[in-house]
Amino acid sequence: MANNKSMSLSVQRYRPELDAEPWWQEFSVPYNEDTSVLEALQFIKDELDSSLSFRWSCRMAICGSCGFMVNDVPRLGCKTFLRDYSSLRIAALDNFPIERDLVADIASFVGKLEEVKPYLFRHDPKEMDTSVPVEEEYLQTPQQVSLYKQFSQCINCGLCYAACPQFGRNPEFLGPAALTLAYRYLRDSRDQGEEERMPMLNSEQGVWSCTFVGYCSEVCPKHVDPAAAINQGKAMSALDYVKQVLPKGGDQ
Amino acid sequence: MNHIEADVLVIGAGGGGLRAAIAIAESAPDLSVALISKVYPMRSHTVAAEGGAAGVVQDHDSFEYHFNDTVSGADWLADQDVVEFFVEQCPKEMLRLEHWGCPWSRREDGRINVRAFGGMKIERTWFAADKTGFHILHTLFQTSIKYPSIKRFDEYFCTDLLVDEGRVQGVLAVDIANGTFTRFLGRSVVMATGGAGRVYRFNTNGGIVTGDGMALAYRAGAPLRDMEFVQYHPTGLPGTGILMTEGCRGEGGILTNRDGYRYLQDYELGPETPIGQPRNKTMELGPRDRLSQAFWHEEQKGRVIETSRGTAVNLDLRHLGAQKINERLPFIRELASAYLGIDPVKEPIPVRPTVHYTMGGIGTDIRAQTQLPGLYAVGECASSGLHGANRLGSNSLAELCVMGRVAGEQAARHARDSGAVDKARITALSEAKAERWMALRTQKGSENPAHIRRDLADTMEAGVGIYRSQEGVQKTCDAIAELKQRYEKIGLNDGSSVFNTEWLYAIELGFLLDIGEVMSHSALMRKESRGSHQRLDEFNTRDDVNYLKHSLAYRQQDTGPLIKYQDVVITKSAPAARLYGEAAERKESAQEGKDGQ
Amino acid sequence: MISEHNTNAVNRRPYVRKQSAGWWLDKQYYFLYMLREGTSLVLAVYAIMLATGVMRLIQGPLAWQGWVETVTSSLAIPLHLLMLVALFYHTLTWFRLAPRIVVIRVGGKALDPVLVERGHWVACVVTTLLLMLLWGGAQ
Amino acid sequence: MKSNYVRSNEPIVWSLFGAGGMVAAFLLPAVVLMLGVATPLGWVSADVISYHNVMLFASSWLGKLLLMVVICLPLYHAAHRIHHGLVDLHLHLPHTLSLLIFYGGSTLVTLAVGYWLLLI
Ligand SMILES: Cc1cc2nc3c(=O)[nH]c(=O)nc-3n(C[C@H](O)[C@H](O)[C@H](O)COP(=O)(O)OP(=O)(O)OC[C@H]3O[C@@H](n4cnc5c(N)ncnc54)[C@H](O)[C@@H]3O)c2cc1C
Ligand code: SF4
Ligand code: F3S
Ligand code: FES
Repeated sequence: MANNKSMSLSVQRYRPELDAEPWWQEFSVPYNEDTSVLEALQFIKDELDSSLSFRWSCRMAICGSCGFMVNDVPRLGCKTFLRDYSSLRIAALDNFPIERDLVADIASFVGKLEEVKPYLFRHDPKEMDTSVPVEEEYLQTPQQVSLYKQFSQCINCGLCYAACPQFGRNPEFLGPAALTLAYRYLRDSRDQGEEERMPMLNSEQGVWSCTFVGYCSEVCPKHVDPAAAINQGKAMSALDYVKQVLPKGGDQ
Repeated sequence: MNHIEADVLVIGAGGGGLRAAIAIAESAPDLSVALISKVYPMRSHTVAAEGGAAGVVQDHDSFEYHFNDTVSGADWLADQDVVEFFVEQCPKEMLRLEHWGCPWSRREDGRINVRAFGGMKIERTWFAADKTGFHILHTLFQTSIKYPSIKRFDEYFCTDLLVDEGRVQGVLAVDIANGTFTRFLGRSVVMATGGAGRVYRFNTNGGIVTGDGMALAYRAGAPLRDMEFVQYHPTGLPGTGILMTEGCRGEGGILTNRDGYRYLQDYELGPETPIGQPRNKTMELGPRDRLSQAFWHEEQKGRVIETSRGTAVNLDLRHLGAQKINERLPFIRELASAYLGIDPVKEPIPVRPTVHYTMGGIGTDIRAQTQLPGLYAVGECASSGLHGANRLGSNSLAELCVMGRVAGEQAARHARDSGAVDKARITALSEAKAERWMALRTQKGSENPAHIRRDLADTMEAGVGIYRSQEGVQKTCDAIAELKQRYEKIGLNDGSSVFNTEWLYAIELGFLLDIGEVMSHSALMRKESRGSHQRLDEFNTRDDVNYLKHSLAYRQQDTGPLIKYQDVVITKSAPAARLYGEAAERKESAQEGKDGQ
Repeated sequence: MISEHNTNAVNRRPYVRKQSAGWWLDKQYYFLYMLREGTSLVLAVYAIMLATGVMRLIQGPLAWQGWVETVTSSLAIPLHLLMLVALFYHTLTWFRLAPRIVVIRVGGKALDPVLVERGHWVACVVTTLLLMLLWGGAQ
Repeated sequence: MKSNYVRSNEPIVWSLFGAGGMVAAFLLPAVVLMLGVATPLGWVSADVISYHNVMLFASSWLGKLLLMVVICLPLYHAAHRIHHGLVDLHLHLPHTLSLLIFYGGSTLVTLAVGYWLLLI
């Protein structure tokens, strides 16, 4: 299709070796019905200013690389289209340090994902040793799958962290995606890792830092609804609190 | 320079690399693993795989069937010892993923569900809706976190293999965030860098799929095998190339041309099956090479649809109904509506063939070992001998796991058995190499690398596409030689250290040019038609006498690759005609009749 | 064990942005969140007013009468109307959130939160009407 | 990586907050409407809230309970949100002080109301 129209784009730049702080640069890019924000940025890089840096890969909204602030809203660049805007301001994801231009420093975010121990736990140590091949699957009905399925759709794009003012104020907060990941495993009928993960959920930087602003779910491109996961996690944590207070049952 | 020393280095944190790293951690917990990847693991392109992963589970299925499907799908260019090993390991690996938490789709009774896939006689494709690769990758990534011996180096871009005394002893990599070099020492290296689909213009691959590992190994002296075999997937979105999984057809989707006619019946894939009753290995469930070729012929006949994004045929899912589409193909629905504004529940999806998979790669044996001591390769960057001239859908994800484990275990063993490296020499080597790359970063020149990248993709599309000819391929070879000259004169503007993607893209472009060159030269030399390598000139049939062989491309100084050949391992299935649809069934019943006597 | 020895210069200098105290004015979504939280001020005032009522009650008929006159004065009407608006917003937002915290399952299938939200509204209207009827009929 | 997580005591106040939010959403609008609008406008007789009637109501256990619920739970709800809201607004009080003021205050009022009601 012909690129018959053009749009002006403001892109936030920050080159740590040259700039004291971020600044805005204007570009004019041609576009058509299909042009995504990512493609617009690629056009800038290929044709206008090759020094612009940003992350991308799959360009089909599944790898989670291309999160940017688009007109102050966290969005996936590859799933946001110029046709829906009249002008655009693109910046690195909010609430993260800016590494360079549109590249956010997400190391702390990935660290949080790792911290919630997102892997299956079994009480039986034999079952924890997966180097030995098994003959049978753990049975899990479609209904049991449905308990955690939505929460397993997270692509780790970090948009929810850019959306969450509690994370913005307090970087210690484990945040929407990591807590959702923890909750996803807690709801998986195959998992027995409650003891491992509840302490994180129960802590101040766990579910209790969330005030249900809810914007995380609003911007989530995969409809994971992290706000729901966290707040269901609060109910779980509250129950765990009661369990701790109550005298332990005899079978423990 | 940053100097890091580990026992095993794994380059690439996609499905293959992660599986290998876990295998090392499980089989040799005392060995340290450095897992190096130019992107965070969950960005690896395994994430985009949709349809599923193969593994025999049903009672009426058998390893033999899976073996036969794979070998004939490969047009007999597969190494049969590898295929045999592979099919037996698949279910074990799929179950292991299940025990690691992979959310496989289930039957009502809680057991694993499987779906039909192209070229497969029985349904054996394990799936997690239509985001199988996504779930497998995230499961592997998350599971890898539990092993303390695996240390990740995310966003480290590998630029060179460090070879000394004829064996690989480490790699050189850029810490992307800081823009400085790190020299990794390791007693063995597992290459798991994925495919090279970005050599072409229209492809289903992510931007990072630039053949880096293949080029690294090639430059270090390892041969690339079967590189002329590039898979076109029959159903990509026009314009973007985004994939509409084969699972669409596995679930019962049909392909129609401009006239609403199910044209596949004209290409030895028929007879037409009733709508909503797909039959394995028939019509829409034929193998990818055949389906893509059928499109090409339809296009020649002018029976395709003209869309504003190019020619296409229709992938019609409407008869599946909203409920089934939402349950089995939700991502397809999301993609079609986001990128084409089409809701597959109400309208057919226009699709066309797009480059999808590189069957070839760094040649390995059944132990994932390359010809370069100390170097192992797995996944799409490797040619394990499994896929031959055409890969069957869902065999690749399974391969990542099966061969990933093998590569990990073998690399661990090798690391134990091999002696210390000469640090001083390796350090000197890395410093020389780093200096060259640093010079590139500030190189001034007249050529825009982005334009060379585009021209390369165009010439590959033109000369080494679905159908090839001596003349066309030759043109592409010449064009690439010219592009390589232009590449010498590229100019870069950035010059800074931190997250300098212009520089990295330029390095990648060098890799792409090497790979494009190997692909086209390998294609030029294969004077027959087999699987995905189809020629229009006089070599339009399979030639088992001269070409039942793997091609091996070796790098030569200052000229194109040297192409040699290697025998295919044939153990129990002698080359025969590849039959699909009715023809296959006829042959099979004849076979059974014979066996019965 | 991985050993590491780094002599590279540090080129990175990630730019950290600090949240401003006025962040909630930046986006309508945040503003509405603050408004939702703000309704709690109204609730606090009202609860304290009711508590005062209980105190007045035990102080005898005169004290009680005084309290009643204050809260039902014509001046208090607009304040009460304002309170109603705030309460309505509270209810609206509360019913939107509640179904996502407590998921109701029927036969193993989760009910659509939108449906549950509507259910909340129906229940709310019914209790309100009931209360009003009881109150009105109590004489 | 952090490893020792301290259990938060939020579940207590969060439960009260939740209960209060429910009560406020379901019951308070009717109360405000009847007491603050319908009564002064004369839609319902002011006699309903005469000293005698209210005393009668408050002397039953059900009445006492209802009054406690309608007054105290929303108070905890509000306390919770204000406590967090101040942090949102970057108006940090020292944490313990904030807890004391808001949850402590609510508890004081609750105890007072309970005590008064017991006197009836
Ligand atoms: C859209 C799509 C759908 C598919 N669907 C299916 C399917 O349904 N079933 C099936 O069996 N197969 C499918 N495939 C094929 C299959 O997904 C891939 O072949 C497979 O995932 C490749 O995995 P990999 O581990 O080899 O590489 P990748 O997942 O591509 O990972 C490569 C890794 O290498 C790293 N890397 C690359 N270069 C460098 C470098 N220079 N330095 C450092 N690190 C580097 C990357 O960062 C990345 O981590 C599909 C492929 C595509 C594109
Ligand atoms: S929860 Fe949603 S927004 Fe957050 S990281 Fe996951 S996919 Fe992205
Ligand atoms: S935006 Fe933040 S406060 Fe909670 S609901 Fe989402 S995590
Ligand atoms: S590029 Fe992968 S999500 Fe946008």
